Amino acid sequence: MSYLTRAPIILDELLATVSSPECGGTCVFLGTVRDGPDEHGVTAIEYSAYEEMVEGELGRIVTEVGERWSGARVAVRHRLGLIPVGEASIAIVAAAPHRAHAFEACRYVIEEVKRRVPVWKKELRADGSETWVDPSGRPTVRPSDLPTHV
Amino acid sequence: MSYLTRAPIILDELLATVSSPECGGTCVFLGTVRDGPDEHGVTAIEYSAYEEMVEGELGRIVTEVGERWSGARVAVRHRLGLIPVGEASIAIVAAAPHRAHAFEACRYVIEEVKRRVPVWKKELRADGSETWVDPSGRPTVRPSDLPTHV
Amino acid sequence: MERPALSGTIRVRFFARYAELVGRAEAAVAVSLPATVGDVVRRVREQLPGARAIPERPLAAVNLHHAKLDASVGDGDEVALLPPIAGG
Amino acid sequence: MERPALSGTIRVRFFARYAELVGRAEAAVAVSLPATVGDVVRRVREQLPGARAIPERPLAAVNLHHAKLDASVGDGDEVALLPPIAGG
Repeated sequence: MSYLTRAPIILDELLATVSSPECGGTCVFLGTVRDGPDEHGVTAIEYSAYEEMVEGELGRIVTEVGERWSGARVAVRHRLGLIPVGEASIAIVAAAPHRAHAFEACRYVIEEVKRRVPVWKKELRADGSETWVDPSGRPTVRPSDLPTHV
Repeated sequence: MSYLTRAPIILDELLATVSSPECGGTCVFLGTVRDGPDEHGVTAIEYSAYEEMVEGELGRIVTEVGERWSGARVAVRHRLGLIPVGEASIAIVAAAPHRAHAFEACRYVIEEVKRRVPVWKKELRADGSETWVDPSGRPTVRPSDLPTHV
Repeated sequence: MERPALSGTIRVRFFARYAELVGRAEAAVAVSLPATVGDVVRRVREQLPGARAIPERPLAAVNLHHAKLDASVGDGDEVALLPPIAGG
Repeated sequence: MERPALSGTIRVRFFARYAELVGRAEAAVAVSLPATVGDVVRRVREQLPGARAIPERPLAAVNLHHAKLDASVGDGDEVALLPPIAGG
């Protein structure tokens, strides 16, 4: 199944894919399109991606979760296209026998997504202006931090 | 609104209560009834509570979240009664402008629930046996760790 | 001159396994004042059948707040004896 | 005796703001081999209109994996130039 979708993300579908009688704790992260004080009238965000690489990179991240937290089960969905304020652009679901692992695995996935997964967003404003988001000021990826192409 | 319910928890209702255009990150914790290797054939758990104190204690925890993480919004629902394996006994939803705060606030609530909120569970097994769960071996609450009655 | 000893009535509530041990969900217990939560626990363990199986130092609450055993209680207070918490 | 210089064709892909700057989503670029990602970036910036606005050291991927600028590339490889990542 693809990690990408252009339709609204249905959280219950993701929850169903990770649920298991052995997992007592499930942690979910939802990233939603924001119109906060830093966003100045954003009405929607247009998400685009290097889609083939997103699939590969998210697959690697999911594999890493399985290696680091034995018994953890994780599902991820990233939405692309035009997403209105308030709707989710990403949902991550991590279930584990114990809650600490569920939190850690879920947090790991979103941090790695922000660091490694090639998705871009353009903010659209009510006044018709558009801005590519460059998360400068926040820690951004550097090639030297990433696994080297062999 | 009460923090307690005897009906299945509907996550979308909780998400709706915390959603806000200023909150870009939402973290959810779901605790579900487990039948793992340590549980030996549990079919359901009967949850009971000191209900008036649960309401007060959860209200205090929600207030503490607002004091510690400015701008965070949190919703909690604990289910009581007979809950079958796989269904949620608790749902916590924490939304915040930035994701680190959403994770921290959500984790804070579940840890405080485990420490302070007077709820008990009796495991029911396929063979008809019943056991009150005593989370010994895990850190349990001691009166000296808790706020003193004035 | 000695003042006459005051006494008070405490509403004691039992939950989960403790309610099963004493076979009831609540009791009214008379104590001499001043009194502490610990005094109430001692009276409960002496007076109520089955209550010996409750620990000498259980988790307790007074009027819906967690309380230590040396917390004072007065007439009309509600003292709850709480088995190990297992919520979530 | 010198061996004849080998050359290879690299498929270069552009995304988001970089695709807007060069006005296209991909290009075929010829390089002398051996070559690195950095060599490909230099050829792109020299040859394609608008590509000067791409940084000299952009984030890059080779065949769907993140790669440093000194990673080697060969004939038929896909090199992607990635603006600052902003997913999630």
